[in-house]
Amino acid sequence: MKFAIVVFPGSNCDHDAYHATTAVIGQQAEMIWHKETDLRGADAIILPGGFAHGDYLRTGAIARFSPVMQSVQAFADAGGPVVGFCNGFQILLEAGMLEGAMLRNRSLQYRCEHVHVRVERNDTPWTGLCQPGQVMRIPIAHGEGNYYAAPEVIDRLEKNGQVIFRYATADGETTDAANPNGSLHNIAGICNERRNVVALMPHPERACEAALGSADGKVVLDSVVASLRAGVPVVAGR
Amino acid sequence: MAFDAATLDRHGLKPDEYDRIRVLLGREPNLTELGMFSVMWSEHCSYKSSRVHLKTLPTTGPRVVQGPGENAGAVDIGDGLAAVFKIESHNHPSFIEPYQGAATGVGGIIRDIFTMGARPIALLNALRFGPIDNPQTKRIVAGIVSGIGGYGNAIGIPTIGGEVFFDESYALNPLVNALCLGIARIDDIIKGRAEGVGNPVYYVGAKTGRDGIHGATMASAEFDEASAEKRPAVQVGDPFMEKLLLEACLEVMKSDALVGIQDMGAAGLTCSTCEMAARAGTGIDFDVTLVPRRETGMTPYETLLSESQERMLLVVKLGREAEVERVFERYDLHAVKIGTVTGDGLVRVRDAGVVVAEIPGPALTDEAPLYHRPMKRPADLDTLRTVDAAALKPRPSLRDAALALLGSPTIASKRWIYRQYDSMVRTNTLVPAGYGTPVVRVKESGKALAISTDANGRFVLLDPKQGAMMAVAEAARNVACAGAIPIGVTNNLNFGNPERPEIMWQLGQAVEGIGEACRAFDIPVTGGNVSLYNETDGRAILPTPVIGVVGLLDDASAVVDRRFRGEGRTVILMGEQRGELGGGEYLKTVHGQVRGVPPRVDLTRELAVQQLFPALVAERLIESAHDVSDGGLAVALAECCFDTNGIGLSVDLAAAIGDPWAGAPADAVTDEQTLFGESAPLIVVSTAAAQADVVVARAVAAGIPARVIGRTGGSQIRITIDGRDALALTVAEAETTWGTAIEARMTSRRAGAA
Amino acid sequence: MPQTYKARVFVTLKPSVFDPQGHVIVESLHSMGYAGVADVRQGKYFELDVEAESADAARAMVSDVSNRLLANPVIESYRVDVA
Amino acid sequence: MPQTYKARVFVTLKPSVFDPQGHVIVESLHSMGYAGVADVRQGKYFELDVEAESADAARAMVSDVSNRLLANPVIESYRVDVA
Ligand SMILES: Nc1ncnc2c1ncn2[C@@H]1O[C@H](COP(=O)(O)OP(=O)(O)O)[C@@H](O)[C@H]1O
Ligand SMILES: [Mg+2]
Repeated sequence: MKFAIVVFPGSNCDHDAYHATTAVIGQQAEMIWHKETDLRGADAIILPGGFAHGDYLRTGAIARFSPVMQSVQAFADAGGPVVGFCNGFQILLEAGMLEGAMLRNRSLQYRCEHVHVRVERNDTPWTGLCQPGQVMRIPIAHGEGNYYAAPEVIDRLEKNGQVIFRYATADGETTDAANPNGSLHNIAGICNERRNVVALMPHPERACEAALGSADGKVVLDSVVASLRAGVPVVAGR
Repeated sequence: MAFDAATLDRHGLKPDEYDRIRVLLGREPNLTELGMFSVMWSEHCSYKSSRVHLKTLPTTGPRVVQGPGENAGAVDIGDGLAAVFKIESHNHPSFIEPYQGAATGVGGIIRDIFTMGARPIALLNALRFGPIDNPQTKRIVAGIVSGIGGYGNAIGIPTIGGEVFFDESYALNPLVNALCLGIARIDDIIKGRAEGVGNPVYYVGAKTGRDGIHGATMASAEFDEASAEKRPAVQVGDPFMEKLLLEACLEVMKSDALVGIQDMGAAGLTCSTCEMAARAGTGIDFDVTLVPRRETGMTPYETLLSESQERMLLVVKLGREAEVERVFERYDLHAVKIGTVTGDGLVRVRDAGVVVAEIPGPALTDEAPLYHRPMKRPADLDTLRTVDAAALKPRPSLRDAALALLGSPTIASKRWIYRQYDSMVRTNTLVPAGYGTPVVRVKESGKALAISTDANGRFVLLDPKQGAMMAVAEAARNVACAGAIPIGVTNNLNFGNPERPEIMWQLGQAVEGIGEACRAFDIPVTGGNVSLYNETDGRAILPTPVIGVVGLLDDASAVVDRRFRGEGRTVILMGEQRGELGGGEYLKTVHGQVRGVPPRVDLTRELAVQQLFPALVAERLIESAHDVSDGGLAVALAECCFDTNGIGLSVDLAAAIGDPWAGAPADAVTDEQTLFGESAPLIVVSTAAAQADVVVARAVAAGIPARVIGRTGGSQIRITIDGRDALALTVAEAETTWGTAIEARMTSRRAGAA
Repeated sequence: MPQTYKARVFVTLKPSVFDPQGHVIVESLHSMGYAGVADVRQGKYFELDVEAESADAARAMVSDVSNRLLANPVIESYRVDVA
Repeated sequence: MPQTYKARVFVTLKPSVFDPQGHVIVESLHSMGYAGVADVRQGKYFELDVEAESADAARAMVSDVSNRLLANPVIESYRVDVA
């Protein structure tokens, strides 16, 4: 199967996503420049991490106006699996494809370190191979990952099971000390109502090989491959 | 037009230098030309005080692809690839505006690397600050660290390591030395040469503003009260622009339409045009009105001297312009033709067609003044080299001393710093910051590169030659401990005012020491940087020659770091504890003294270590390795237990073999010497019990004393000396002290924020 | 005839949204001894030069720009001043 | 009797200092079709609640705070409004 990795000016984890999808899990991947609209027949889309447009003004704010985002939106509307890692999450929020917004980390500092993330739901194409409650050790690397949404939105996300990942201890407890940035309800990742668009601040694509300190994140990419093989709604991106 | 003394002074030019300009030109310069000479002949650009010394460094070797003289050095790492690396200082700007000063320093060194056609894959930073409890220092630390992160994180190059050292002498003159490492295909390496008469000269990147005018001359003038006045507009970094330039330039370099390229750093357009022309023996004729400018009314003088960031100068093959322009357009960058390569060897500057400056390129570069400055051994050095016995009392308990050392900011964990850096982007980081010598893999070849920066300014103060040799030895040893063979050296010489003979002596001695060590180890120096006039109101910083060593691992899957891997492993100590405390962290932290004779360098044994360790690691005979440095053997042993989920150790040490140090009871080698002595090389190794004998035998055969000293396990760091109890700490208390010392000080309420 | 107008846009977090920056500023001001500062909220401030047919047209354009780009309506509100 | 005053602080980059953010905002506004926007400079905006004996005392305190913490005097200037 084929991944489309969207490259915005200032994206910098595009290579990481490419390496993880191709060299590590043996699939195909295409880099799609943000001015293009042709997704080249991709089966799944990754919005990678980085600093699109420098993250100037607000993280993800300018990227949502890129031509490629219309294709991403159409692909998602047709049920195709889309994932955002870190900056990709911020872009999906700004684009309104996911609900909420990011504030500065409560420490006011950029943080890069391994954290523990509990997988809440496996009923998305990106978490299908996870056990609910499974704890992954994967890195974060961001300055604005403090997830916020209005109380009624949070309630709805919780009620619908749209909270997919939460910061937790190694034992899976969602304590405040395990929350690296102040996110409400320890939220590390969410999905849309249809559940095909998933995003998280941590970087599973950086945790796909033991040599890099953890291979826990690989299950996210493996899941979407399995889900597409199982024939859950397949959309050919164009 | 002749210039008065005040004008010359403002340009940092001495009267005899002015005379030299007139001779070189055969006439009086105009003001624009004077400005160009002033920046190019500044210490920063011309190396006029240090060049005679730098020439003595070994720069050749079978692996050298590019030695000093280009934008960065390069060494062959096999498979048609080269490691391209260089270190650069941004000390003065980082004091004036810590965030932007440090950020633009990082931006500058990254440009030097990709200018060579290399993809940057790692950053390191060597930092020096005043005492961390001082509120002003805290602001400087916070600003510099977030500036380094702000730039590196955004551009997407991992910051994988570095070093931090605290000393009073850096309080008003912090050091920020940034090192960048990149990978290039050897055949694709590009030089900063303006070849080919008639080829067009292009400008691309950020517009030119009035920022940083006279930055290069400022970087070469001592700080004083008056510098607050002449404070130039601060340069602001734009990592987004640089990311676009990086990607676009690497793409342009794939075609052969590009002839030469250079970034505009210090001395901006002046430096890039004259250096590119002089290297190729050509000239460049260009018009400042074609240069994209941010502000209106900029004069040629300002345009030529501006140090606006994120700008590149390119020479393109005639007829291939459209191809190059198209690549830049894709990134919304507009490459603009500003001039042409000429055959007359002149840098000719026009303002709307009218010639406003005309200088032979070499007059600005090769013909810059060269000084054999007088050198003199400081009169007080002999006093400094003795330890004041009276001041060594009272001696705290070994336990209190050990905890004081673990909590000393120079030794303590730098986690508060490096967790603000993205250390993992590009997914090559095998050993990240904090676990010892950082290592990145080279995906293209399955190999890996280890890299370390080191310099102990106290050692250099007390013995500049030995101290500099030790810096080379330590950096090379660090790299070897990870399993890598040292293959290249870069260096950043940070010293005080070279017009003072004592400072010049330090510099001369240090360069001698670097040369001697590099020759002994057969590692070429491929580049570096010199930062002088690091003084505030006549007080110099500790002489600080920062040494960066790059090492090559043939197998990226066999790498070790400092951490114990499990319980029940055998702990081996290699080397000899001679109990040298002079200039060390024990005397400084516990007794407030910077005194004594620093540890002696044993070049033969260091070389043996550099040869042995890569083999031990490649053969998977050892599980961890950590060399003794600041704080001595006890600190190194403790550090092997940190970040392991609390694996302890129990070891028995032989008492140090050295002479009793001054001030100690005359009848004994003291336990302080055994525990806190910083003799080198001294390396703590852990291995599976079954392999211990082989490892010891291999070391001994290589001429390195080695013996089993104990085992890993338990929750304590238990050290006995010749069977006597000496030190027992729980790993938890030691690790908490070490782990929180910097964070606690930086987050104490007075730190300031926003 | 189009004219150049100076516009200012003030973007602030909505009152219901916690402001981590303002929070840290208050804390450090208190520790610096400024007990009198009860609350701080940090926002963004933009100065725009716009060409438009009239002040009203300029205001309309700047509001549009603020709505679409300068502010994120999920967490922020904005105010426009045209001189 | 101390009273509560509302203060606003506008922090802007000094005119000679390059503003990369403003630059990128202008470029993206142009690509969004807002050709009329000639220039954007981004700054910071703070709202403070301060307790002071008088408006003048409040202004003095806020200026002090701006100088020491809210603005970086090396590259930024600020303006204080007290209501
Ligand atoms: N400024 C810094 N930035 C990033 N990492 C740092 C910095 N300073 C120190 N480190 C990391 O902290 C660890 C300890 O540093 P140091 O004590 O100097 O190591 P060593 O004693 O092995 O030379 C190393 O992994 C180093 O790379
Ligand atoms: Mg060290």
